[in-house]
Amino acid sequence: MIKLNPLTIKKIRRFKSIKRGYYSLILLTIMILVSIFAELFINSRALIVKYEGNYYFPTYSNMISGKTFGLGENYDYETSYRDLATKFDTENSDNWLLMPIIPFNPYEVDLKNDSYAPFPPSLKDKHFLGTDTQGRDIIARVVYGFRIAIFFSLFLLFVTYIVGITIGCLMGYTGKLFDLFFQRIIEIWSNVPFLYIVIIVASIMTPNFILLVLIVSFFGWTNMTWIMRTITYKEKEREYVLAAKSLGASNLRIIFKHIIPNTIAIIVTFAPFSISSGIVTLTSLDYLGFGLPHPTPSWGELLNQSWENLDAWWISTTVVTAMIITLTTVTFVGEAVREALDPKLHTIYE
Amino acid sequence: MTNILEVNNLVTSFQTEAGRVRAVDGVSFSVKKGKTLGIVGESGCGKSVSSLSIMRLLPKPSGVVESGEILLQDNDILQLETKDLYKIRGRKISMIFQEPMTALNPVHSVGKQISEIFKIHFPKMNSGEVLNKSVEMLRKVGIPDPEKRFSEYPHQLSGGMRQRIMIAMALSTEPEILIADEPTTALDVTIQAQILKLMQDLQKETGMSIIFITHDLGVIAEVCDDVVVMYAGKIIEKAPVIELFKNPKHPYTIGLLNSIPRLENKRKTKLNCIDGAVPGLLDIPKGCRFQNRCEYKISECEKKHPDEIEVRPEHYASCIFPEGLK
Amino acid sequence: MSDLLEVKNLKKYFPIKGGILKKKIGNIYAVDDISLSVKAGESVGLVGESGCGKTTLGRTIARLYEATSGSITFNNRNITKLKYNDLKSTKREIQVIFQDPYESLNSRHTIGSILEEPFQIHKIGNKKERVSEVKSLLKKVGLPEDAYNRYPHEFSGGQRQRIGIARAIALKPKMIICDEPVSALDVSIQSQVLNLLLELQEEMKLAYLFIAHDLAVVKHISDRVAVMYLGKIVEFTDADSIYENPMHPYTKSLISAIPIPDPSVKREKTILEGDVPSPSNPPKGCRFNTRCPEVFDKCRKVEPDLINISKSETNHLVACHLVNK
Amino acid sequence: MKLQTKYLLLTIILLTSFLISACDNADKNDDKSIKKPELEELSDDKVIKGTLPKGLKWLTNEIDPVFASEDAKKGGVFRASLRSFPQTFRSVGPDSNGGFRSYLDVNKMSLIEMHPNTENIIPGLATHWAYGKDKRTMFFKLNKKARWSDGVPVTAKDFLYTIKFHRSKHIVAPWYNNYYTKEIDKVVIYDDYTLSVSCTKPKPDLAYIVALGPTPSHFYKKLTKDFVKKYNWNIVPNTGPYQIHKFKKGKNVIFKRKKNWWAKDLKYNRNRFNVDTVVLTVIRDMNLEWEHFKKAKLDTFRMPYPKFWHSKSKTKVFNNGYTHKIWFFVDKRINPQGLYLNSDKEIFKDINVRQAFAHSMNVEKVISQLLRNDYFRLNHAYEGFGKYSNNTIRARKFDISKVKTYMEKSGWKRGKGGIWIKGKIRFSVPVTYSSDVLTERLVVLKEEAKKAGLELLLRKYDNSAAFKKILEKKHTVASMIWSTKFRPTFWSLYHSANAHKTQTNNVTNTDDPLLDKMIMTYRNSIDTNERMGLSVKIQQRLHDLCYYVPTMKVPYVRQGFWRWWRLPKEYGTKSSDDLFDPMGVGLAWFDKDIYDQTKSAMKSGKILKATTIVNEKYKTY
Repeated sequence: MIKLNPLTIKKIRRFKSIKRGYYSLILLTIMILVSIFAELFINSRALIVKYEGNYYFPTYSNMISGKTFGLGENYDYETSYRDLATKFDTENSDNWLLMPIIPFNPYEVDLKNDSYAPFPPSLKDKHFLGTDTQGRDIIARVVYGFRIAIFFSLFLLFVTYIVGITIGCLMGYTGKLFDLFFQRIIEIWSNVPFLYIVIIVASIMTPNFILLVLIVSFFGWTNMTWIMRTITYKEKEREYVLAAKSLGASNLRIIFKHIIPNTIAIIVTFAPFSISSGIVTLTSLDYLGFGLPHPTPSWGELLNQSWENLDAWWISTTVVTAMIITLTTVTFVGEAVREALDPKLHTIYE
Repeated sequence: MTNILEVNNLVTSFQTEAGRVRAVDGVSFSVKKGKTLGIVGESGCGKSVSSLSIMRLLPKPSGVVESGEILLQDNDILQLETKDLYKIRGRKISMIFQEPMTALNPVHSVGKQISEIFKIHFPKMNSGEVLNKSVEMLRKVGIPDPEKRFSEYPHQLSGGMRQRIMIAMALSTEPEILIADEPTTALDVTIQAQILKLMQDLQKETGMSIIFITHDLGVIAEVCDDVVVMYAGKIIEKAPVIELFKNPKHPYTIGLLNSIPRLENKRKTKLNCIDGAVPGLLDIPKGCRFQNRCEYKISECEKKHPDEIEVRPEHYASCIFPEGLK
Repeated sequence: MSDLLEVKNLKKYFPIKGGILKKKIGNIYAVDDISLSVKAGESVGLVGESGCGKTTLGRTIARLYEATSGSITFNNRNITKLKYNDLKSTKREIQVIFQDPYESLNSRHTIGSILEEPFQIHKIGNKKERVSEVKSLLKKVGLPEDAYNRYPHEFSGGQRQRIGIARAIALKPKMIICDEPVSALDVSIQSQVLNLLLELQEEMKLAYLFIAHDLAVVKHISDRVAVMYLGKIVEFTDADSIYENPMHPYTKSLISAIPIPDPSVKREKTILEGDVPSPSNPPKGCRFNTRCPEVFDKCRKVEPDLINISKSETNHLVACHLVNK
Repeated sequence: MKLQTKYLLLTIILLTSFLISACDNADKNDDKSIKKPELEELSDDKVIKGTLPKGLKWLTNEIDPVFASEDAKKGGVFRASLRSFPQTFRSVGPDSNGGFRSYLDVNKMSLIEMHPNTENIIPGLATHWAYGKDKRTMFFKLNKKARWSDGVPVTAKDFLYTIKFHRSKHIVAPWYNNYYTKEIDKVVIYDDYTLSVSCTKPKPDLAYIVALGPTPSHFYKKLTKDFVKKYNWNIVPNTGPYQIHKFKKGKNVIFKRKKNWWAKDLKYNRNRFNVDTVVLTVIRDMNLEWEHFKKAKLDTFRMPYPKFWHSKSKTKVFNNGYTHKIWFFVDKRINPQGLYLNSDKEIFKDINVRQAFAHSMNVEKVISQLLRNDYFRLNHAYEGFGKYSNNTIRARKFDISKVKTYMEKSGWKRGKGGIWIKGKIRFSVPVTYSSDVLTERLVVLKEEAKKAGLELLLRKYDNSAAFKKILEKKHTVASMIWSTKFRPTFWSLYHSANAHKTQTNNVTNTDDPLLDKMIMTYRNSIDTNERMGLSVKIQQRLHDLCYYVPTMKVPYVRQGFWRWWRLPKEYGTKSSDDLFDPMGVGLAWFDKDIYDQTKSAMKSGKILKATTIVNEKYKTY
């Protein structure tokens, strides 16, 4: 185990003592874990199939065609496990299968002949929160949409922080022309109406995940850079840095061993807020139709659908609730982190 | 001689992460009219907290006066309603701080901040009078060109000037007591000498009492009439200034006096010193608070903090051997 | 004895920049033409009020700042313009102790890694050797061995300053620049640290450049004392004569301003008027002329040179028209 | 983000106001610029004061049935919406091709018009017409009553000016410059009210080509270099029933009916164009438009989408019978909607793969399960052209086994994920599209295609970006729709001359020698029967080559309307776009009595009869 600085341990303890933030973090972690393994809970593929004495585990395997389970000679495509379940039921044989709780994947269009999507919540159909306008399960869309949104934000965070920390640190540390140059660049950059540029770019090139992360971070790196520059500026004038210098430490050593570790507290404080802004960015881009290509599960698209179909209350309710829960938990975590790293007792004077 | 302020058994505690700690623990002293009381001690000994308790300026909710009384001309400040408190604070008791830059509001001009005081405490004064009074105060604290300085901002002034402004503000209401919390610590010696002189002159002129808080025994010796020595939240010795310097009784006071390098000492000799470090408020020893660093410690010292004993007239010390030492 | 450190006509100006392109619009004359020398094993005190340039001088000598002009010769090697790689060996030999023991230790590192850092930087020894070296250092400065795995915030100011001292002596330097090493400490702790510094000097034959604003402290530890005012040395002589026989009016008023911890002594004080002028716009002529109680015409026009007025072996340098007639 | 929005808006406002003021300046400088000599004088060599040939057979048409209702009354205000405010009121030049243009065009009469039901020629500005022997010229006699909206008589000169105008470089309209040079040869004036118009060569359906509209020469006077700027917001005199009355930039445009319109008593115009005032308001979003309609701030609402027709219209105003619904089938040329495969992409060079692709598209499922069977499967690209259409062609249906046959024929195999692979190529193709409406349909197609072993990657672009990509032939599959002409056109879409190069309409890069030959013959023929035969054959060939997968069609108009709007017994014409459009066909009228009755019912909450009209007179399925 890594030996933690007792100050860090203290901070963690303090974080834990802020119940709201601590439970939010737990909730958020569970949400992320569930979304990572969403295939086990929400999927059209069966978890286990026992057929003719053989066991199959389709969840993470290659596609298993319907032919394998005797669904017909031309059934070369993905088995419909729900149909297979019905078949097994009627056959009265040893064959059985186990479906996930929600037996739909987020792409699947579950349409009907006699009525039309969006379908309201139904226990019978196993669409517990109904479907969207194309008959896709809302829970599946929301959960998989969350997975994409949160990973989008994390990647975004990663890229912008790497760029921000590198450039910001260099700006603050070297100063002079480099600093001056980037200062002006950032001033110009941060006045660019970022969302519009992203929309323009997205409308001419249908971004994929990586591309979208890159486009958004292309405009999102300035914040962290600015913060890092300021911190570095402050840190490099502190005596412990001078002390290292007087020992003969090289600039790289000072940056990596002294300055960056001392800025981590501040960086960490900003992270949760960056994540929530990442989620909001992706959602708004999707809402406007300039995010990830259809039919990628997305909250923005669901929001758009709910605006177009206000009578289908289950769409708007679900997605809005999901957004509120996610953004509040992230914000609570952020607040608690800030509080834990920089405790300020609320003080008044008589 | 009459006491203008009496502090009896003051206990002030703070909420910290490790629980409540007593920063000031049963402190009693009095301030004589027209005289200067020095409170001396090292960081964390409770000298500033005592003064903040007098001003009732403890940060709420963490800082609380648990018990004791603070009598200002027989009125217990601790029992005052907030609105009555406002009539005393700044009017009868004023305070100046160590760092005048942070005590002044950087966005208002110096003049505005002084005028503010007059407006608060003398609401009937018209603006012409306020202006005159303010300029007069600035002149009184030795600010050259007060009309010009009136419209300047704190950052345009030097540290000494800023401290003069603070004094002007504190004294504009002609208070009966001025609490000066390390007023010269941030200043250079030559400036310190100016400020000390100024304070003494003003005291002579107005007859106010001063509580002078400092860690510098030299300053104490120069400006105070009576001295209180604090250590870890307790007063361990109090006496008139000449008495204290001549006949220090408590081992801590003695150690302190001996450890200061003096100009007339021989160079490069080993200085006497008190071993160990000042205890934090969280790890105050049971019994005598000074026992860990005391060279005369006996097992008796571990039992309880010794009571205050009048070792000589007007000279009190909290030590088990008040007579036996030296 | 030959000089270990020789500083000649050293200047350090900080540019004042303004405008969107950060053009230089002026200078802060922090150190303005200073010459001094320190012999091996000797301690030289540097005293002066805040803003007089004493810290800048110390840091420029330690090559934390780039000198504007002049030369710094250490151990017969001109180090004024050396680049990083060439400088490294000299850095081993000049170390710095800083004023604020809370600021000068990186709070994220353990005491062990703080004290190991000098060995790492100069690639000395293997891990095991370094650990034992660090432990003996801890012992030397009077700290327990278990401090190794603890963090700076677990120590009091005095202990932290001991750590700072341990770091400074780790590489067995020839000289240490002590930049106000005790002024942030409590009175009862100051003397402990001063004693430690004296002991170490004795033991390791260290030379000190001891910077402080407290003349009593400086006098106590130094062999010779230089008094600085506004970027200049105004008086420079051995420690005893500076107290017993101050020649410069500034030195005199400095001594008289020091409060004496004895209420029975009542002195006649010379209280200087006014403030120290801004180092970005120092007065013409003698820099002290705006506050000098004995100022006369010449002082406002001609800058006095630092001249030796001593007739004995020891030098007594003073820069004052009153003295240099 | 909000702040940035504000900034952007501010920038736009500043920019716009700058542009507006720039325009103002241009207007003020009018006089000076007119005095300057023209850069390019139009040559008058094509203006021939000729003598009328002998033996012309003058024709007219007063015998076709009228399609307006005798009951129609004049009056009322009709409120409709615009998606965006027009960028100009010009009908030529930059930015003139927006949605607003049609409102200008319907108020410009041509020499002759077309009867909407019989498709015969009926009088327009001309009362009579005659065909020339050269098969490229037609002669017209103008109606002497014809007037511009400013009262100036319409004369033959105005038609000559039409050519001059459209050939001018100053209008910055290359397409018109080209058309009026390469297609229209000349206008000959015989007297003020007699003229002829010639094409450059004999043409089938000549009448529709030479039926020019006049251009008010008295209004434009001389064209100058600053034409585009100068006439941005000018209200040009027209000959039709309505003229722009006033407008508020960015907000609305109001048209007023001309009380003394010169053509109001022509046989086919009687009882049409009944509304006094037409208010077009900018409403940028369909959902907002719906809300406006429900509050009677708009008079009709088009509901082609099943969502509106079936579910959203289950609302108070319809249930209470204040608004009615009409579903009116039409029989007209179908715009070919569907998936256009780019055969320049390696994967679609193979006809088997193209056919497999066609059989992977479960359009039927989309229609039946998503679109509630309101839409119909389109069979090929040229439906609704009467005898020009090949009605034997049937679209390829979703059929996994056929996909398998075709794919295996070309040596493809199902990969691990179930998608066909051949070597390193997967049967995975991006579909380029731009309309939001298409998304949900494509999503269903995608899921179904997966079963057939085809992966569709949906790539939505902004309108112009998609168009650019497609015209640069960078797409693999384009989901799009072309507009139609009067007769089937093949050359631009399928002739090899337009294949393998950018900026042409042959987006499938069809390159078939046999097809080329047929298309050229069709193009050069003026024999109607030959053309019909060829058209049918070409369509068969196109179907066989399978570069295009037809999807669906909407052969009807569906609208909701407030019940005080009345329609003739027939409701509309064979090719109606909008039954209530007051200026285009203009059959609807405002019934004041019903209006008052409805309003009082709405006030008192009285429930009227909910009405849905379904008319299948022109239904062909």
